Amino acid sequence: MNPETIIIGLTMFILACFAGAELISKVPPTLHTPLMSGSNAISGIAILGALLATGHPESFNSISVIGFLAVILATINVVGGYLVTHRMLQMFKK
Amino acid sequence: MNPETIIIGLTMFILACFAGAELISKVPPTLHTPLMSGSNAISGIAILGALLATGHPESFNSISVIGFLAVILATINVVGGYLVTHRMLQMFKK
Amino acid sequence: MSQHIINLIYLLAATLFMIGIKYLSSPDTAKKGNFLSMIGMGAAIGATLAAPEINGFTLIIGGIIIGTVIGAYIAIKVKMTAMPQMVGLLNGCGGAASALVGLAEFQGNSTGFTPFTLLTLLLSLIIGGLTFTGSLMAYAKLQGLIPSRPVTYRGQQAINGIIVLATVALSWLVFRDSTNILAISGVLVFSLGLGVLAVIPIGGADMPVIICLLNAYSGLAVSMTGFALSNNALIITGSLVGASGIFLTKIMCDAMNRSLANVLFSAFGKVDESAAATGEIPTGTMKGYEVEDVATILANAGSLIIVPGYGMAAAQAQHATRELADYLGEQGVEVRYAIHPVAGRMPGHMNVLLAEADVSYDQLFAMEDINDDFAATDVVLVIGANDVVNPAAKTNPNSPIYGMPVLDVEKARTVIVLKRSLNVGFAGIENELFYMDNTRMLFGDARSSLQKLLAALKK
Amino acid sequence: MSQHIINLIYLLAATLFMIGIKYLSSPDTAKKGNFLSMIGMGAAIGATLAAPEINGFTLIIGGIIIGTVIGAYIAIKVKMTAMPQMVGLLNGCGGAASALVGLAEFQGNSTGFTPFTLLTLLLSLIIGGLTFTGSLMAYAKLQGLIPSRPVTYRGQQAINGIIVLATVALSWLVFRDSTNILAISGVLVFSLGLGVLAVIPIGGADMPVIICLLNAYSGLAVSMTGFALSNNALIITGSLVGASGIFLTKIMCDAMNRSLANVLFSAFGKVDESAAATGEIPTGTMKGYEVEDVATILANAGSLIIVPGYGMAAAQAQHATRELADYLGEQGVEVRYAIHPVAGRMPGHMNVLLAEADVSYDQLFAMEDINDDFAATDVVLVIGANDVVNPAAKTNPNSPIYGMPVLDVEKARTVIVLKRSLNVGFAGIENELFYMDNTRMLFGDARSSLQKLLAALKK
Amino acid sequence: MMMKLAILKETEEGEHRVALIPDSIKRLSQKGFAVLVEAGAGSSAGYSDQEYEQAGATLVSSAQKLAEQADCVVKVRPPSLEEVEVLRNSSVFIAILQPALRLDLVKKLAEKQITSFGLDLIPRTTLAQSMDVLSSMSTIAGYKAVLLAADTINRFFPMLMTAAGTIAPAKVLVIGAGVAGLMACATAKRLGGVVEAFDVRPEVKEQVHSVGAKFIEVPVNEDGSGGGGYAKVMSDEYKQKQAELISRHISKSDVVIPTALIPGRKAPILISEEQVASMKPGSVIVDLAAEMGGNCALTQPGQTIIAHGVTIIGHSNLPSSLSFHASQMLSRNIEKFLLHLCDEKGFQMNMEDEITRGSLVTKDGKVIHELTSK
Amino acid sequence: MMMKLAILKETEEGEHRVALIPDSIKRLSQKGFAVLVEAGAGSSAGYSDQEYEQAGATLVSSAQKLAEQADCVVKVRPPSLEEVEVLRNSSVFIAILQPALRLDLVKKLAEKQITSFGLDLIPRTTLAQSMDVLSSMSTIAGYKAVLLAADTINRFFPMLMTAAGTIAPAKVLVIGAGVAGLMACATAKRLGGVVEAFDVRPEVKEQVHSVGAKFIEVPVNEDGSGGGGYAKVMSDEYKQKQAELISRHISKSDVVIPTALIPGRKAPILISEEQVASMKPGSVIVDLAAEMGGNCALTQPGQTIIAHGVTIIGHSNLPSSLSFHASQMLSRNIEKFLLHLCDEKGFQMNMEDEITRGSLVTKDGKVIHELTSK
Ligand SMILES: NC(=O)c1ccc[n+]([C@@H]2O[C@H](COP(=O)([O-])OP(=O)(O)OC[C@H]3O[C@@H](n4cnc5c(N)ncnc54)[C@H](OP(=O)(O)O)[C@@H]3O)[C@@H](O)[C@H]2O)c1
Ligand SMILES: NC(=O)c1ccc[n+]([C@@H]2O[C@H](COP(=O)([O-])OP(=O)(O)OC[C@H]3O[C@@H](n4cnc5c(N)ncnc54)[C@H](OP(=O)(O)O)[C@@H]3O)[C@@H](O)[C@H]2O)c1
Ligand SMILES: NC(=O)c1ccc[n+]([C@@H]2O[C@H](COP(=O)([O-])OP(=O)(O)OC[C@H]3O[C@@H](n4cnc5c(N)ncnc54)[C@H](O)[C@@H]3O)[C@@H](O)[C@H]2O)c1
Ligand SMILES: NC(=O)c1ccc[n+]([C@@H]2O[C@H](COP(=O)([O-])OP(=O)(O)OC[C@H]3O[C@@H](n4cnc5c(N)ncnc54)[C@H](O)[C@@H]3O)[C@@H](O)[C@H]2O)c1
Repeated sequence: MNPETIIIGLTMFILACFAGAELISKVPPTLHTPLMSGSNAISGIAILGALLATGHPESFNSISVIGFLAVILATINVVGGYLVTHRMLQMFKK
Repeated sequence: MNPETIIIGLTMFILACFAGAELISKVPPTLHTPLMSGSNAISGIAILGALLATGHPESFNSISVIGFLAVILATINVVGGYLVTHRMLQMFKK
Repeated sequence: MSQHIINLIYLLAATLFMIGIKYLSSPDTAKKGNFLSMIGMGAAIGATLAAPEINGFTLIIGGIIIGTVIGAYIAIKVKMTAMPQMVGLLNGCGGAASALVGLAEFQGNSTGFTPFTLLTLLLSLIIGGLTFTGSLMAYAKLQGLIPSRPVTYRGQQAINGIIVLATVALSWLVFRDSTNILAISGVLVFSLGLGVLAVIPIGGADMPVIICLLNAYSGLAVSMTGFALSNNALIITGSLVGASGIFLTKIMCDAMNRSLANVLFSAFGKVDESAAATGEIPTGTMKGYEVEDVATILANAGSLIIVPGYGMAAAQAQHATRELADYLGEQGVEVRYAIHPVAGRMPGHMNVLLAEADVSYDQLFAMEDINDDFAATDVVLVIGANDVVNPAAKTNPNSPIYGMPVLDVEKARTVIVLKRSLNVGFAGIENELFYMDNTRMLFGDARSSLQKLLAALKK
Repeated sequence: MSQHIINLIYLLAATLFMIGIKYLSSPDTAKKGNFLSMIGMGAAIGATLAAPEINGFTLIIGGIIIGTVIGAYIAIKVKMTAMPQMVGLLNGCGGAASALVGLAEFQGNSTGFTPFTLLTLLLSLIIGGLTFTGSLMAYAKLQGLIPSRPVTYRGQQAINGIIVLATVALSWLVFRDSTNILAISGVLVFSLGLGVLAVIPIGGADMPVIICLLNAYSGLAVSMTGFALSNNALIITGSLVGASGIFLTKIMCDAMNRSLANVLFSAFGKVDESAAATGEIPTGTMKGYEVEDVATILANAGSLIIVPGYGMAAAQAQHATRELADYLGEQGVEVRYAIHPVAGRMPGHMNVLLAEADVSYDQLFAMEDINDDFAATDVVLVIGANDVVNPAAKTNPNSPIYGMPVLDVEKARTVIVLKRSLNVGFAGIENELFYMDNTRMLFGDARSSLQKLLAALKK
Repeated sequence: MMMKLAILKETEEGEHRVALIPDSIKRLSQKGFAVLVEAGAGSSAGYSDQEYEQAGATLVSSAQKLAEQADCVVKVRPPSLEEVEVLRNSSVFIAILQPALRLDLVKKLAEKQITSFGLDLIPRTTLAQSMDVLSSMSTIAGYKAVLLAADTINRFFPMLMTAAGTIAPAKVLVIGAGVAGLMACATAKRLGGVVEAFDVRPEVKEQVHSVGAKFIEVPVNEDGSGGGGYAKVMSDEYKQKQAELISRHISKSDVVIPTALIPGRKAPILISEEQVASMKPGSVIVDLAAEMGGNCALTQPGQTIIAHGVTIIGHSNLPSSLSFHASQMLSRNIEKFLLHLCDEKGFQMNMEDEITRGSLVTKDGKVIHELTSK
Repeated sequence: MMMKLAILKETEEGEHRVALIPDSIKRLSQKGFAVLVEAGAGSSAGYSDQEYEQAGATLVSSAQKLAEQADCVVKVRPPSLEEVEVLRNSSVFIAILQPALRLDLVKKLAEKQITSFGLDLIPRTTLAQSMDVLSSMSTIAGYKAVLLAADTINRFFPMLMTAAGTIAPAKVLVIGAGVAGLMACATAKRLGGVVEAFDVRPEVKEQVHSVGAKFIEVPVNEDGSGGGGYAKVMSDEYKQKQAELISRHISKSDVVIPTALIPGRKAPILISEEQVASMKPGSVIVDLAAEMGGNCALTQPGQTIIAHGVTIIGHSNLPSSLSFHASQMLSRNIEKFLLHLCDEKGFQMNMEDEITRGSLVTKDGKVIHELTSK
């Protein structure tokens, strides 16, 4: 990993932090719980890492077991997160 | 310029757009004029390009003349922009 | 699929996430936002599956199916009231996944890490691990599986300190030799322990804040994983979640009028006091509430009864009262006023003031006409009244006001009391209404509290 | 200095710019924000000067000195009232700089451009060029160097269309052969022309919107330059400016209740009408104003006189009036009420209502006591009054109310009139006050207008 | 030449007002008027002779002496025939004249070649509002009517919820929402009453709402507006529906304040004896039309009677009871009127002028005013 | 056994109230009381005999016949000695007794072995508020005082800016901000007056503000609160400063409403003759302490006089003028008091009870009440 990639990563990190904080600050208190669970679902993006770990060419070793677990957990996070958010938002219909 | 750089550039472009728009949307109407001139000053960042063009090793050719002009104009933008903003903000003191 | 296209899709996903969060800022668009966010996630997963590195699909598909079934099941089964702990649990899964990915990376690629990668890998392991156990603890506390009160014991701070130091030390070992499996496992174990220890001294009422904070942590963990894997999608999304989680935590702390440090560490050194202080007060979650919370309660009320008392008169808050009532009325809330015969300091005190503020006589109800309706009312807003809503008049034969008819406000779903303090009223007696489960106190001058409430509602 | 460190400094600069903009959202921190933004700019310039590519400093230093002197001079000399056009002018400089950088790039590196680079270079040339001339036109219009009214002529749209097409065609030539100097110059010239032609059909009153839009354009140009030079600092900063400029433009259009398209193209096809419609109305900028604008005016007032009339009574807006007045009073605005002897429909009508709303008698002034003070007053808020503020009573001997003493509201800096329409009052006569230069009409029921104003002020 | 202006002391029983107060005299003196005041003219309104002298007026002990010297005499109430006797021939006389009710008085004024103006005849235009005594006196009457009612009735006006039970608010019905009616509505509302108003002119609906009262509408499509903002005589169908409507509301009201007038005619009878009988005992009617015969069939002008348990107040001069402020307002009206009629050189009598022409009753031995001369 | 409850008709001149109204009788009958009413007892308050009968009361033509049968007799005003004569020995008697002012009456009641309760002696505790006739009657007095003042004065209360000049608002000074004083403040404020209030108890400052009036503070650090929310007698220094302060404010006021009472004593004199003379002619004083001698030196209890041009109203029974609502409130108070004293089986006389003990004047031939027995 060369310094340039690190700097680019940092840049994105900072930009995303700004965007995230500013976006959140406009959410009204009533929507804080759905927001929490919605952003929680997003954090399931770790699934990408899990997929990459599990899909490694060499089949079935400790890595793929760990990866497998990671995929399950991340999927729970993603699926559960979105569904829970959706259910909460259902209650907001007028 | 390889595709990767382009994608990275695009990513930054989009992130910065989000951050910019969200940041602005919180500025109260009273501060719109200073904001306009403040962000105008920032757009003087084009000076970096001008500097790079002017500072090229081969001395004094059409490029450095163009660059020279660009440096002047960009500096006007930067210096004038910040000062004007500052003057406007002076009026807001309680 | 070429890596470039995958990266472009990642960018798309990140954009959709941001738009999704943006749409969450209004109830009208929130559902759409959630869908967009889902689409983004789907796209990112799809693109990854199409990546050249991936060629074994059995485990992946199996994992996804299992995860989907479990996730969907618990999400559908969970009761609406158990939502906060559910979010905590899901969050824990995310943290665990990050930690596992970090672990896998250590296993797969045991040499040749740059220091930066190593650092980020370790961080994703630690943060992911403590997010996992911390979330589980939060879940257990809220679900009532373990006692929700703050658990403290002698030497707690010392023990926590030692564990933090141990984690740092082990990390150092890993840093020097990235194949040291023992040290790596040690880091993992200690960070799991840290998660447990950090959450147990925090009271159940503060768990939502903790869940929010852990959510931010899981975002950070993802970000670190992203740095380790040089995956911009993870970096961006993780930092998005991290920043928003931290911001949300701050907003929630502000709303409780406490600092984050106070939430995290308030239990320490209070082992003795807390028991004493809780004396009369029932399950003591009802500290001071903030304007935003109260506004939310009012905004979601279907029926409201306003109970004015001498405090409204003293604060000259009659105009502010009418403004708030009118606004809520326009929003479709059914608003009535309950006038206790001796509210205020002269007969008809409330009538005179409310008439000045142009409140229609039709909205005013005498005690005997409205007392039966409290039980079917969503919210009661008590504005500077005290004695006239004191349940002791009905329940406590030793009270000097025992036998005086009072307004049965405590029968309503929620009671909001606007006062400046817990001070007594004219009769000089304590009021247990203020400590009841369904009561929320909003402290401050009634007029300014009402004005702030109105401003918050209009936002 | 190594490129990595330079890049880090660029990142720092971008962060400072963002924090600067964030701080601009409150008057208390705005100045600090501007300073932070300056520091960021200084750091970025410093880092660039330390870059290995740069080794000739004479021109650079000369340019910077000249630019600083000119920039500082005009910034210090400009009158406060001329600020908007000054911003326009400065913005033009920025656009020109982008265009010139693009041009220099074409010159320096005439072959070996990837198509993407070529595209971005061309865009920076075009956008920069039209920003330059467009800004100059906006400056000239606002400064009164050229007539500020919309300039339209037969076939205008056709001509503009042709120029756009020509620019595209020439760009295509450049795309195919990036050494085609003629085509490059052509693109530049045509984009300069476009800037002029796009702005002349727009009226002077809309110039602030245009300046804002051009500001966004200059940001875009910078961004494009950044893409062309692979300079992340330029990309980020440019898109920051671009996005905020576009957003600001939208906010301003919303505040005028017009679409951007309407601002840009309203003059087309109206060559005949406009002359007729302006008949009696002086320099016709005073269409309907919106709540936000009026709130801004009120927020910046030092002194305010409220003139209530029958419309306040009809709208039962007395409470809303007091609320607004009280709020402004708390913000430090000096608020008084001017009561015309025959305002309303019965003697003392206004007194009765304002007393009901609990307005202190000390704030009420009879006409003879306050009429001389209007000239020294920042803002007059006329709430549903008409005949009693009709200047015709003083100026038009043919008016049926000629000779009746009226309130001299038109002498104040700004007059805001809340009414539902341009309808006449009791006396049934037109009121030229509504068409005066310093009058702003806010149409709508007085009560709801006042409530909206208060909400806007509290935001 | 200095205009000599004389202020007569009121002679009518129960009349406490005075035509000009020291404040106005100060301003008129500056404009070149010489003012003479009959001693004690202002005392019953709270303005002492001393204050008049300080304001620049000359005190004169008798009306006789005063009238002999004056170019112009001002007074509040219409003069008695004896008072006219005293006036100098060909002088100018200004007062509330009510010429349509006092034809002999008008004849006498004309005989004496007196130029007389009726303050009550000043047209009700926007421009003339500062001289409009009818408006200012109606304001007082509307206010005072409510106070009288509140002081007479055996109930509270406001609603009060007390430990001794809930007091229901008084129901107030105002009939005729002109200046007096609107003021009555506003005052009753202030005191906490539940106020309804009724008028034949539909455009006053908005005005009634603007003082916080409810408007009662007759379900017939007929506009009762006559010229100049006054009411006209209504059709029979309308009258019947109106009577039914009023009946319904009267029987529920605790206080009724009728104010309906039609210019130059006897006041319409809007409340019959049966309607009075339908009211609760203890209720109150304050008939503001009493001076023009009354809107209630039982009203005795100038008297307070109790019929069917209902108190009917027929006070014919309510403004006089607020003598201090009534005089202040009248004085300001008359001051503006004088300044309108003349400049320092004397009376201008611009007969083109709507206000002058409208208020002139007699001049050069002729009766000018239309309604009266018919 | 059914309790027989009798309502006497008031005999005092100008007393229009009645002790119990049909509404209360309906509820009392349900609780097991048999109610007898002297014919015509409620008519002057607006409650007809018919209504009483409908409510379940038995009409009895004379007080004599009534008293013979009754276990308990209720009345508003203290009875005359003749009225006591009529009462049955050993029966229960309830009225506003003011025993400290009527020692012979109390003696007579004791002699007749009558168990008598003074409604005016009920302790002013939170619990007793629903029986507190002093509070309810003070409410009426405060309201009515302002109406009387507004109806008497020759000025407007509200400020009005009109074409006929600006009307200055009336300045109202309320001295003593108890229940009546606060109600007076609130009512005068409603009518548009500029209201100031003064009291020796500093804690009422907040209460005065709470009804929209200004509070005047004496610049001496002395707390005037006696026991039970009543005022005590103040020091001489305080009295002097207070007098100066009141002087300053009185001379600027158009209306002064003193309400200061100290329980069981003559009312303090707070307004001297010089202070009255310093007021503008036409001003009004409504002395709510008239019955206890008055707060103004010139007050003639029960009369309205004019001194130094100032009208001083010493009406000693203002509540009676709002007879309808006053009776409603009194009736509710008495009803609650009766229900407190007894259940269906008869009087319980729990002497432990603060309210019963506090209000008892005579029992078993002895005078019980402290202040009176001293
Ligand atoms: N109605 C009558 O005729 C009458 C006459 C005399 C006495 N009383 C007695 O007065 C009492 C009336 O009961 P209530 O419930 O109306 O009043 P209360 O029991 O006296 O309570 C009033 C409460 O208002 C709060 N308060 C005071 N100023 C405030 C402000 N500016 N903003 C917000 N809150 C404020 C006070 O709490 P904080 O200090 O914590 O803010 C106080 O606890 C009864 O005990 C009654 O017996 C009534
Ligand atoms: N004071 C008196 O004693 C008295 C008595 C009788 C007549 N007058 C006459 O009344 C007039 C008084 O002058 P003024 O300036 O007070 O009133 P005005 O000239 O009658 O004008 C009132 C204005 O208020 C506006 N309006 C009505 N309802 C409204 C609502 N709900 N929200 C917002 N605006 C509303 C109307 O315009 P839109 O329809 O466009 O909204 C109207 O132009 C004078 O001509 C006077 O001579 C006075
Ligand atoms: N131009 C001005 O500025 C100005 C000044 C003063 C008054 N005015 C207007 O002049 C008009 C007359 O005012 P006024 O107070 O002297 O009126 P008024 O005393 O002549 O009559 C009182 C009211 O009684 C109503 N009325 C008549 N017959 C009725 C009936 N049968 N039933 C019910 N109501 C009936 C009338 O419509 C009027 O509103 C009003 O509209 C007033 O606004 C205008
Ligand atoms: N417990 C309850 O619920 C309840 C019920 C009714 C009244 N109260 C309280 O009882 C108290 C007495 O009420 P009240 O209206 O019968 O009082 P009151 O009639 O005895 O006296 C009227 C007022 O005059 C004041 N005063 C006395 N001497 C004065 C002087 N020299 N100068 C100025 N002011 C003087 C007193 O302080 C009092 O406020 C009040 O505080 C009232 O709130 C309590």
